[in-house]
Amino acid sequence: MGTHLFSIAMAVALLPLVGALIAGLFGKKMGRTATHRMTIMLVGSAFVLSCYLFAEIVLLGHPTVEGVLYNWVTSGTFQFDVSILLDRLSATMLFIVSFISFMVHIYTVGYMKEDPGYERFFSYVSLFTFAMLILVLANNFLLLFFGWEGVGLVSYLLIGFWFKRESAVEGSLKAFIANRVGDVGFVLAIAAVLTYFNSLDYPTVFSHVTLLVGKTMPLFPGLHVSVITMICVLLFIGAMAKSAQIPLHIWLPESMEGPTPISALIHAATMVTAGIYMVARMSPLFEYSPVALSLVLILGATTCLLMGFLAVMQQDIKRVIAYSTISQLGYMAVALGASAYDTAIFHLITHAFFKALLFLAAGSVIIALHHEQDMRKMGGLAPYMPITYLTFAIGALALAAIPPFSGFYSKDAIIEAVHLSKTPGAHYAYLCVLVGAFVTPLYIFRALFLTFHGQKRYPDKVNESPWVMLIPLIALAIPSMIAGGILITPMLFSTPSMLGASIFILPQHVVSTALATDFQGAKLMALHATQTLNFWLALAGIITAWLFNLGRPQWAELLKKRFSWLYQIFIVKYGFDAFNQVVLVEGSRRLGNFFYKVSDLIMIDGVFVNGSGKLIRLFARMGRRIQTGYLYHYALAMLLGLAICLGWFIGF
Amino acid sequence: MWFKHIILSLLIWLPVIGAMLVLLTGGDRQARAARFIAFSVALLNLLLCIPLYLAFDPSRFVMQFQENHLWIRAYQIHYALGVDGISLAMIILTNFTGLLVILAGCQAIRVRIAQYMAAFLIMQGMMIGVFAATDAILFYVFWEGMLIPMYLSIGMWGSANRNYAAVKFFLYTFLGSILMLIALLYLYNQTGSFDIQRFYGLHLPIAIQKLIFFAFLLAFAVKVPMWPVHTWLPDAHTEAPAGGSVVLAALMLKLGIYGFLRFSMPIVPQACAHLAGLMIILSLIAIIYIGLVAIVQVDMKKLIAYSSIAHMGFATLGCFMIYGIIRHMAKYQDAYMSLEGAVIQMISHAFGSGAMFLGVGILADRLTSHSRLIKDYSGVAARMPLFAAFFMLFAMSNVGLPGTAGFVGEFMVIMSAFQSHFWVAFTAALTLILASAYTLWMYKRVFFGSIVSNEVAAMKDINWLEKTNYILLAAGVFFIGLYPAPVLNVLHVTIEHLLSISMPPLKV
Amino acid sequence: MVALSNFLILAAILFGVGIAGILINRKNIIVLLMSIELMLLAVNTNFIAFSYFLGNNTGQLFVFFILTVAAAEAAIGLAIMMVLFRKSGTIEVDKLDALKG
Amino acid sequence: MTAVQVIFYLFSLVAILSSVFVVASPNPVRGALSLVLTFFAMSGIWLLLQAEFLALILVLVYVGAVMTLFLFVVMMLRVNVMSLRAGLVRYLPFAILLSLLIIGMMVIVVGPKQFGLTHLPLPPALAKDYNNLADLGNMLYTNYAYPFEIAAVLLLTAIIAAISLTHRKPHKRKIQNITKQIAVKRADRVKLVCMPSAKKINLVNKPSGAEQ
Repeated sequence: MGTHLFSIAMAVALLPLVGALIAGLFGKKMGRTATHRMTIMLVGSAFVLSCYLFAEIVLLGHPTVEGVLYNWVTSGTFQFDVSILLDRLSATMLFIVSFISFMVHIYTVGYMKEDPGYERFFSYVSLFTFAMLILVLANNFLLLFFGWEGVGLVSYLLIGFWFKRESAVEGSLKAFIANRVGDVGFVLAIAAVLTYFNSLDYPTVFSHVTLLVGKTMPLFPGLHVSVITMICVLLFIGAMAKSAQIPLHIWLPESMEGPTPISALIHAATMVTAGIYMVARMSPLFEYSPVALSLVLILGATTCLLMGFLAVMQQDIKRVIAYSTISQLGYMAVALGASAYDTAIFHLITHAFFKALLFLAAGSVIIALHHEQDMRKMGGLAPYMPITYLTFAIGALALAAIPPFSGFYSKDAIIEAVHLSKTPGAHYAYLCVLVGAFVTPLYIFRALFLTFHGQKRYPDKVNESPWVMLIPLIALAIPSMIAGGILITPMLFSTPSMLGASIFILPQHVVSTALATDFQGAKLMALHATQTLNFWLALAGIITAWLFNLGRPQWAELLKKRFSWLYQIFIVKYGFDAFNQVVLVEGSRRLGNFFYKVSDLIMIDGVFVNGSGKLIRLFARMGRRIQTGYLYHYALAMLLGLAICLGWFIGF
Repeated sequence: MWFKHIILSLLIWLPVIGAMLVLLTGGDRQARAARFIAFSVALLNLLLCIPLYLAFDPSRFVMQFQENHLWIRAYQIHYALGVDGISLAMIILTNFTGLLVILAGCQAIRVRIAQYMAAFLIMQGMMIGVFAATDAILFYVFWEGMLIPMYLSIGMWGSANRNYAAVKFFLYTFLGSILMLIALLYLYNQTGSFDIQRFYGLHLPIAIQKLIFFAFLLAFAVKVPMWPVHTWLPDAHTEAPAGGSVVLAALMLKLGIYGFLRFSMPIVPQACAHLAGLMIILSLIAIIYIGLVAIVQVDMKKLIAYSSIAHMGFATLGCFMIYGIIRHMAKYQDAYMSLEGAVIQMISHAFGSGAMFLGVGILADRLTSHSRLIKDYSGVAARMPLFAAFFMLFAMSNVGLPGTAGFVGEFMVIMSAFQSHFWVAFTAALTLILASAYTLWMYKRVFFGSIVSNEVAAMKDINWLEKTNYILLAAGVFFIGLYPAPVLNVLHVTIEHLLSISMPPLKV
Repeated sequence: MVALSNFLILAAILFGVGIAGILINRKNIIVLLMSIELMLLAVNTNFIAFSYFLGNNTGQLFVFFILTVAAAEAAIGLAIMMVLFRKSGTIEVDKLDALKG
Repeated sequence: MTAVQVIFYLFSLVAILSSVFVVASPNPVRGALSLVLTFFAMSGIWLLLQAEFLALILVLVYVGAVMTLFLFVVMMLRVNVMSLRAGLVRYLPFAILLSLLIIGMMVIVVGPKQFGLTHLPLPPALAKDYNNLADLGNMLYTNYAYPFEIAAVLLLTAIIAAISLTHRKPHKRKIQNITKQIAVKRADRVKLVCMPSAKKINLVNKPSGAEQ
């Protein structure tokens, strides 16, 4: 039975790869229709198979499946295998990833209809699905890293999909390099794990964590740090880059240069949540490092708040959603920091649905307006695109955490978890997420009002998108509405919970039991929402958004003038971009130029290499004076030599 | 098996004889014949590697396929050949690269074709000789013999500034190897033999060991090249024809590492242990400093050349880190991965950078100015999608993406580096950022963006010959990246033995 | 009776004259060749003197060979000089500085 | 003073004086002639040393052949005698000083202290039937046959070299070059020139021209 599930899991991962290879190699020959049919069919079957796995593992409680595909490297005492782990967490993730990917595949047929790189696009998306599934399925850090880098690569390729656009390739490069910064941390974390555990397999590592508690390693002379904290912090640096936490978030807004289906799949639903998934997966490690947990909590809370503000300021509809994504990832990180890993995964799931929905809906608008993304040029689109409007509104409500939409449950659970958490920094984080609860509806409803309400500012005729794009919207809108209510009980409050043993929480960190005392079921929770602060904050946010954008726009202008210094800070995005550009990019370029021009060309080449040559030439130039070419001079030299030799012999 | 005592000689001399045959075809009128002979010889040599690999016994560390004939009686110099795991891998790599270079040369070279083919065939033979020689003088002869065809190939088929580059290349490498010869003579005086194996058993005083170490260091560091004796490489690469660059990057640089493994570490272990810190610092400088320098290059070939130096920094790091690891971990099984990582890095680097150099050749061929400057290209991907896809793969291998060849060695070395010291690992890991910055920034400027000129707009995608080359290389990149175990299996026992003889006795 | 040293001193003087000839002669390369002949003569004298005083004829034999070589040298030297004269129109030592660095 | 001593000093004096004249003479012809005198004197000295064969060879070969060659060359080249003098005096003191130094040092080495009669007495008189020529011949064709052959080859080489160096190609001779004749093409011999046709001249006064 186990091997049977193992092969199905392998099939789930490999089917998209097959699709990607065929589409990439033979796409042009097969033609568009055959290509999208083939890839959609393969991803669809991967989705069906992952449904089966989800049912077997999560619903029917089949024990965890582990399997080795082959041995990658054996070196000395270390063994690296390509092996997979199918437990509740990975089965859930498989399900989500393949579902969203399936939807995006279908949506793409409509969205990319006119693009010359159609087949290439399908190849990339399938390749991405493969990499993401491998990331989720990995049973060791190595394969995790493989998937991790794989999704990074495809993300890079897809952001730069329209490679003739300078901003797109610029953004893709930025995304890749920012992710590599995180990878430095990640690789070092893997190295640390290997050094101290002598293995990279999850089961081995997790079962030996307790042995390392209290063990320290030297970092600077005189400064020793706890090994586990070191590992966790390094891991989280990796997660920070992938999940766009401050200060490595800079790439995500830029990634909006890619086609919208990609923004939905990669930069909202799946890849960017890989960091969250990874930390949740590493919960047995993080649990033993309060320092790391605090770091996660504080960084997550900061990200959540600061990026939320930025989302309010954006004019590009995709950038609004992008900043919103960063902010929501901040929420998830906060949950992780509060040791509420299952809550984080819960928010990850609901967020995957509604954020993918928002992106796809936005994409539908963008296509209808012929690639216009500026909200100032939209407005009043609701009557022309009813289904898009409706689905976007559902997504917005879910994001704004209005009961009973899915976002409400997950976000409420996070806020409560932080409230109850005793991790240092929890108070700060609680404050941040509360303000975030106000800011979130503010920006997303601002986007909704600007796009669909008010006056139509787009000059041309606008048509609803084709059905091939609307069906995924509807298919995502349904879970966006109901997933929260359905999942909250099994995810958080049942024993064993949906994620079961995949998540490890130290007893003293557990917050869900405290939560559970207040919890009386999903329906009641939605009804009692009026008693919570965050519900009123969300409502306030929506009203503010209405006031500033439809009701009393002049008030917004007034505020802008009153707080122009604050507005400037938001406009320059807290200066992260400028810092990167000036200090890191320019700095390294300057340093490189200095090394090249001064050290390499002048010092080494000029002084040592050519210098020694010149020195020899100088000697030679002096030496050639002796060579007069006159016979008698040579004869004289010989005779002088003879005289000296003779004199020397006689002398002695 | 019957061929066991002749196969190495065959591998060495077949290309040389082939080169003579190619030269017989004379001028460019018989270019087809020259190409055909050169290609068949290279192919035959590669095919000869199959029985070599199959008959190789990976469970023994002693030299296999030994041949031994007295060459110069007065000094006990032998014509002695033999291979262990490392040299086997390198010989196969040499033959593989040799074939690629001949194939690439079939198209790119249009004048003095026979001479070009002959130069590269001779170079191939000499290089196999270096890897197979077990006699120090024989090694030295091959080592120097290889310089001549390389020097000629840069000087004759190179681009504008080729004379400077060729002379610089020659003087640099020659200066280094002279000191090596002196060290070899000293060792001969000590043992009365030039047999490398006999050198291993010497227990020299530490002061002498250090002297010998530095003599070897200069020879090998120039070849690797390590900072600060690296400046010949960018020049040589830039001026060399595409095939020359490929051989330089894929093989010649590896000779330095091979020298460290074959000579420095086993012969003067205590000195190596003493000076490992220096070597690690030099390697780290190579990784960071050279990485930064690579970012600002405007010439594609120079950029890739600098990236080669940075990658070789990983190999030297892997070699000399073992002492630090053993000091920290106190058992030397932990150091395996470091050395194996270094060797894998040597091999894998050949595919990525070789392919990228070929790529620059392909691009330059399509421009009448034969420019290698990045600014002369832009938007190539729109015109040459297949080429762009291949180049992306090799760029990613250069960046060290998992699943490609470039990852394996880097990963193993960084993993080991952590066992040596956190900051060593940290500095080495910075290459993840630097490598992606310089490689992908170049890729971006060359392939993406709008088309810069009419000439670029008229570019044709790669033809079947270039495609064949690239498919072979891509297969290599994926093979090593996804399933490096077959390569490592050959290395295990050899490296175990190497570790055991190059370790100063553990202080308990 | 004449001692060996007398012969040797005579030869030394001849040799010295030859040296002086090479040094002071700036104009005519023929005189240079003749000075060389003088020096050879001195050397030959030494050989013969020793051969006589030591009672060994091998020295004479050497002189025989030296004479042969000297004759050949004179012939080729003169031939080269002829060619030189044809090419450059002069045999002045002062003007022959093609080897100047 | 014995007769031998008289002869020795006489010949020495002649040899030294004439050799000084060789190097000092501004006229190379005279220089060559005085070199001949030196050779004669030295051959006398050699006779004193009982090297009859070599003394004769010196006169025959050197004076007869080599010096003749020298004279030929000197006369063939039109050398400006007067200009040869210039600069002689300038270097003279230094040259004399240096040669005197070397002579002095050589004299110290080979002087009477080392090679005087007390150190190396005269050899016993030779037998009546001693034949220098036969003795040399005996050695030359037995023990030294090999160097002798080499010397012969050397001479041959010198002959060939001297000839080939000085030999001029007969470039002013007119001879028939058959290959060139055969290989000749039409274009080499016939040259077609395109000329404008002549204008018609008025020939009224010369009717006879029209007939031609």
